[in-house]
Amino acid sequence: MKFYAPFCLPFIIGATAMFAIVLGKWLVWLLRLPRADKMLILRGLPSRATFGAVGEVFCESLLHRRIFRVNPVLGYMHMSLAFGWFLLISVGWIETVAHLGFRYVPLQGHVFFKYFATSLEHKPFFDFAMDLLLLFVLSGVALAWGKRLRSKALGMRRTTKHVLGDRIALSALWFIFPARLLAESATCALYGGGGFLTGSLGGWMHDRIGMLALMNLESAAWWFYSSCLGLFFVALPFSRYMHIFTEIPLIFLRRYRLRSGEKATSYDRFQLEACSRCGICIDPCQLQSVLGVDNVQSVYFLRDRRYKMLRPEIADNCLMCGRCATKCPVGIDLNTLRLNSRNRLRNLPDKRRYAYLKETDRSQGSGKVGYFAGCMTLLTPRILQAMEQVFTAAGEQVWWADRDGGVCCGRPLKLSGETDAARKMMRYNTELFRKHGITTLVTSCPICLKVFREDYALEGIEVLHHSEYILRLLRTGRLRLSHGDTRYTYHDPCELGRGSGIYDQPRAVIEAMGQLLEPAETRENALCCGSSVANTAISDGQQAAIARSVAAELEATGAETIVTACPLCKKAIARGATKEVHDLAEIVAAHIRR
Amino acid sequence: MKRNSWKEYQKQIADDRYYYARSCIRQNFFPGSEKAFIDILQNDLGRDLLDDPKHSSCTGIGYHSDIVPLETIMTVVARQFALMTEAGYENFVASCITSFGVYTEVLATWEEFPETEEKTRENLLKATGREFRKPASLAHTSDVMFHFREEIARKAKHKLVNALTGEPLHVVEHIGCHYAKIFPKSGIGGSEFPYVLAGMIESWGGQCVDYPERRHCCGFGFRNYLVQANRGYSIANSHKKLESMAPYKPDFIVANCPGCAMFLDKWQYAIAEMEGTTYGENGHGIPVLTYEEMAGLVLGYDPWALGMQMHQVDVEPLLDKMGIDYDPAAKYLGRNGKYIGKPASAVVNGCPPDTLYDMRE
Amino acid sequence: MASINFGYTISKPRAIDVDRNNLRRSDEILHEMPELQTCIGCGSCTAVCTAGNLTEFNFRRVHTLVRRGEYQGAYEEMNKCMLCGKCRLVCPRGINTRGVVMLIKHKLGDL
Amino acid sequence: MAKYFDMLMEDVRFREGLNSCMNCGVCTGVCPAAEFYNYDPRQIVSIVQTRDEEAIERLLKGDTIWYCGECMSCRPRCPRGNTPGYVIQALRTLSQKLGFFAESEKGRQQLALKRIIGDNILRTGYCIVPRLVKPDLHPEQGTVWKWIFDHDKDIFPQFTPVYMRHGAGALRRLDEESLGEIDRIFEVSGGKAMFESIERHSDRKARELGYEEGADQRYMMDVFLNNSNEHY
Amino acid sequence: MKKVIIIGGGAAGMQTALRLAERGIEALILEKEAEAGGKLRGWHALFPTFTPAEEVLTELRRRIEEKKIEIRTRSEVRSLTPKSVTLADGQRLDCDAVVLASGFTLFDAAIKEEYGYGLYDNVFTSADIERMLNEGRVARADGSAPQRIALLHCVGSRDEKVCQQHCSRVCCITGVKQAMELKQRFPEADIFNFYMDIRMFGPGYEEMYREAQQKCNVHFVRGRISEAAPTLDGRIQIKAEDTLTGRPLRMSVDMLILLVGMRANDDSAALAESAGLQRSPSGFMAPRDHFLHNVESNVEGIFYAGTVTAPKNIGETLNEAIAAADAAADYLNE
Repeated sequence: MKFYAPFCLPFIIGATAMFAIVLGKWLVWLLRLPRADKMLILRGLPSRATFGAVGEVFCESLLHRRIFRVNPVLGYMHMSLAFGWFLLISVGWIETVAHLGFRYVPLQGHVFFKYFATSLEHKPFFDFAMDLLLLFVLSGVALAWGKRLRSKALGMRRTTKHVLGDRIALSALWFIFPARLLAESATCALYGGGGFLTGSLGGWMHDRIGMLALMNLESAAWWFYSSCLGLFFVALPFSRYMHIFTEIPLIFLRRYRLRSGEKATSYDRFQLEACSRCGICIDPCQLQSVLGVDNVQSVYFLRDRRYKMLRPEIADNCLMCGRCATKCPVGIDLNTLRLNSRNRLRNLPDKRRYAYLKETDRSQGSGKVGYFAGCMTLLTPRILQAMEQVFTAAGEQVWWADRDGGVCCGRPLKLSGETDAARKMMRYNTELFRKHGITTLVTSCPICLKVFREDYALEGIEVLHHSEYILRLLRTGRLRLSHGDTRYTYHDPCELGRGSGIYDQPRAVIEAMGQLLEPAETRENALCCGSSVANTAISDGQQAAIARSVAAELEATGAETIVTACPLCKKAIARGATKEVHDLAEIVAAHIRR
Repeated sequence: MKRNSWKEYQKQIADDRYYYARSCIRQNFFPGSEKAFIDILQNDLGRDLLDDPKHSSCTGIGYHSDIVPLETIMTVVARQFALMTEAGYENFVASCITSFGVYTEVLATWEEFPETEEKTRENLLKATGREFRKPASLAHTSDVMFHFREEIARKAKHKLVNALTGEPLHVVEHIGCHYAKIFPKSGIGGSEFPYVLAGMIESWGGQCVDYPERRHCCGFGFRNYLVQANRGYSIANSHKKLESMAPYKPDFIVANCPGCAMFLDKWQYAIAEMEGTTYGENGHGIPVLTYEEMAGLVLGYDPWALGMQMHQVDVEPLLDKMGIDYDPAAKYLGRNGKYIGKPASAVVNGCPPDTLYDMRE
Repeated sequence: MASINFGYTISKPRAIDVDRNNLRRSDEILHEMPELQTCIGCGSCTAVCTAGNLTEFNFRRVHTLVRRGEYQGAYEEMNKCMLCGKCRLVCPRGINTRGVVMLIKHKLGDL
Repeated sequence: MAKYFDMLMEDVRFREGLNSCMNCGVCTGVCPAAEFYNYDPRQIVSIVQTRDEEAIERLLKGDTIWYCGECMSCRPRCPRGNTPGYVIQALRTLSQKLGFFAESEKGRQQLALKRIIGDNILRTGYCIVPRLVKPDLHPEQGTVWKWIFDHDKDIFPQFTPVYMRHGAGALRRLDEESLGEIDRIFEVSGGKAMFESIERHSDRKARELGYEEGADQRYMMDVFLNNSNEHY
Repeated sequence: MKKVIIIGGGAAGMQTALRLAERGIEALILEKEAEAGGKLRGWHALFPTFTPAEEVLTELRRRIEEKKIEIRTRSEVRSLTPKSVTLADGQRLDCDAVVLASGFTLFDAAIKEEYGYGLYDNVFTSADIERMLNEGRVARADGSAPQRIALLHCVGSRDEKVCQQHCSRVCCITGVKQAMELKQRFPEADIFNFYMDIRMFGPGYEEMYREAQQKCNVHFVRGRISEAAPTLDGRIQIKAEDTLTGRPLRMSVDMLILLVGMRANDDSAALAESAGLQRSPSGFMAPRDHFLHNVESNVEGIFYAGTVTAPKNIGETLNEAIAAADAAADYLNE
């Protein structure tokens, strides 16, 4: 049996090109990985991580479990396309085997089996199964068409605006399966066979179309089908559909503990090209929902970066609140990629910078517990005062790191991309902490907290947010609070919640003093106050607009007092609120029982 | 120029019987000018002027270098007044602008803080046994020259006009800062548009040039010149003025302050040596005159008798322009026509003086 | 020219000479960040400045100089900023001060 | 306690020169020193009117107060009737009384001024005499001055009958009686005390700076000539 | 019918007369110029709304005509008492009360010699600019369009040297207004306002200031100009300190506009003496007190309206005129 016809050419060329390019890309990316990352892969390959990765590939790349969680209809759409196509290929392969046994069949033989198999005996089970799978895929295609036309029906307020390459690949993809249906049906019309879909449509065509026309139609249909496939394959490595293949190695590498960092590496390419531009990240973005800014969201950021057309104003315009990252079906580390893009735009190592940091120790007091107020707390002296009351009530001997002015923790600078310069501040503060011999470091600023935990080398020093510290005081009985009947609502600061995973401790402290009412979006879904230090692009008015929307949501709980656990959030939300806004520490200080 | 506001700043200038106080800088660098002033007043105008051998410096340079305390300079000033009183004069004229500023300031301070006058009288009496009366009028010598400008114009042998074209000469007038900036009412025309030199220039046929840095200080700045380490400041200020006036192509600069005249002359030399820049025509500098020299030329005095050979910037181009007869060969002669050699050549003089004025040729 | 050692040189003027300064970059900066022009010079930014507490860094002064076309040293000065963002919270005109720091550094980085 | 401020208030120039500054900058706008030094007369007035003793002490010990050229261009313009130049004079006088002048490079130059101008006044009755303007220390005086300097006895007598002699006229030698009077005036009115204070504190500082002989000729020439170029 | 003489036919005088007419009191306006209208005549547009001054003036005149209120022009007052006013020609007019609404005099910028007004062609005052705006042609002396303009605040205000220690209040907002008007006409021009303090005391003023900065890119330099001098090419070189940077600043400009302040009228001393009225140190008339009797003088039967007591804007002047008329009416009805 010969598995070749001229119409196969587009497919053969397309598939060859695609595999060559995809494999080539992977190879280059892998080779360019830093040595340490390569070691991680070598160590990970023979471990259980590999099995885990296989399972995850199945769950995510084929079944799209995470999208299901966000939006079932969207999940079904992606699953029907991905998993359906995968099944079509695998069942098709079994069908070939069932017909021909284990012998070499070229790729086009599998793909266009219906065309070449007209002389073979029909196997109704496969006819049925393949038609069922085709229907499954076509249902996904229909949904995709529907999503383009009416996105809201699928629960998405916004869909991605695509580039030209994407549009070509998308159009080709949309036509692949209808073309397959047409081509297989035409063959069925001429040679019989086919299941409930292709068989029935073939029979219908057979009855209505003349033989000659039908033969021409069949030839044209297969050409069209093959061309769609070929076009799609050629476009794939350059379009968003690269994610289909890229997500697979990404899952493996992630299981081998590869991570993006503040400096870009070729691992970032796996993440960049694993983005399917599904656009799920658009809706959670408050820049979009409140300000109507619609060209900076992660999907556009990744796209621009992938095609090397990233402009600083796009890279800068992100609150880095992490709301999109929690929703990303591919689990791309969006904040880190944003950060290392900024690093590439801005980081200029300069030995002379911050030379003035020597001899600037203005700390006061001594004790095993150190308190680092942080810049923003210094601007909100009530928090500082409250912490002092808490420390006094608990009888804690405190070393005040920066009450009379200190050096910034370095996170704002890092977030702006000047990572090397930020290291100087980090080193300075680390040395300061070490010099004063503290074992616990308490801060009331989540921005500082995150950088202390993630970027400082503070082995032997326990870093606590004041909410954790206060809860510990309560649990050990060193601090006793009075319980009242005030109703509070709590705003999760981005850097504390999504950033550092601290959700429960502040809530536990609040509940020790009054009733806690949760806003509509809370914990992982909590809104950002809008004044994030990570964003240097939006204006004051825009920050205020976000603050107003956040305050409105918090006030809608009916609480009398808005509580947060971040000096910046406090200041920001207070601008938009009609109710009182307090830091956790202030509430605690007011409830201390002596 | 449309400036008429000077008429609002008039002061009483005595018409005769002056007690003359010499200037440290003027007698050092422009001894001919002081001589010319006395000659013009006594000979041309027939006025009485006393050149008292007992008077001294007002110590103003020391005062403004801050090494002479206020109380001390007040007492020195009081001594001058005492000498005047003893000589039977009451119209004090100072040859120096710094001195003029000092006398004005001291009188104003005595007015404002009478206890300082008391103290000064006490000090003077203790130190010298002298007593004084305050002068009836205090003027700078340029005020006196301004006062007689029309009389001088009537006697003029030359005008401040280009003898060839008949066009008025373009003159930059530079007023010493302490003439009117400390007490605007003490200067003719006030501090913004002082008229003391402009009035002479206009009366004698010239035309004043108003350029952006007209009011800027010459840069003496006392300690800023007197200490070598600070002279970068001093030269920079003159440099700024010269740069600003050069586009107006002035025919000469005239100053009423001896220091300013000296610095604007000497700094042209230094700038030329340092940077190769000269500001006047044909690579020569801009001649800088004292108002006595200007008056002397107008009255037909010999330039070398006025001491104009003591300038670093050559005045001959100006003399030629004004059509003044002079003996080029006599410029650098010593007493009694004795040959004493010539100054070395300098960039600001355009070409070495040897080639021009060697009498042995 | 004679090589006389005077022992000093002509001092350079320190005044901001708007005629001599090239305002192109300053115009670009103001074009991108027109709100910077609304600065009323209150000095709140400098008063709270973390870097200004430790050094002579004066944000208000530096950006004012940049607006006048005095770019010399502005990049180095701005590099003293820690970008902590306190100034932004206190600015009565709501100027995006951190954005200003980054913009000035971006525009003047190659000087 | 406003120690320094009160001491400044004893100076009539300070009382006359300081009313209330509204920081308009008119003085700095015309100030020749502000043009060429890192100097701002407005800020000086602004600092002294705060009566911040520490800040005033920093001024008294620093270079800034010594930049002013005392041209008084600031005086006629001030809309509040201040005279920054007078304030400077008062600050300088106090700095010399207290010996603080020796703490700054520009302040230390007062020794040179005292020895050159001050001593010359007592010696000759004039601030400057031709023999003082030595061409090697005054290269900017030019070639003509050098010619004059070298031939002074041939040139000056053309314009004065009494060059370096007693009598009336320019560049005369002042009679001994007058010189004695001037000397006594300096004695009585604090001029000598000021000279002595400058000498004493300069000597102290010179030794501090490692001049073993104190404020000798070498030290004087160093303060006269050296410029750290950190003033702009 | 009682009769009140109003001295001054500007905005304050006309508004006072209108209010008195409403209260059934006869009003006679004495105006020393040939035409009523005061300083509103010749002004182009009013801040902060850019309302044409002509519009306000026309409406006031229309109402005056409607109420048939007599305005006697070319009538300079020599002296007054509460019951009579004597004109310069010696004529005595009797009345029951007097409202002094004689306004202010614009500071003569030539007195600030260092700015060279009247000497240098391209130095103008704010009043000149209003006139040019009215004529529809703002230009340099040689007719060319300016490329760089400087406006200087506080000329003849807050200045001991010219004996004007008070703040004239309206010059700041006038400077902002004119900067915007000039920017509109010369979009490519750089405009610099030199100020010491920006005093935006009225409604909408601060907003206008901000708009001038952000939208019109008007530069504001904190520093009073020290002096102006002509350059060879007919421009004006100015010197100031940029006090916010602590450095001297120089630039040459095509036009220097002096925002002249308000000063008390020259005849205020003589009038005050004739009636025994008290004046404030600034030379303006002093009201009986600043809170409860601020439209009354220390002499019973003499009232004040408008800028005769202190610099004010048009809105305040018109309001005060009503208050003065009411105070006078109440006094007469007592």
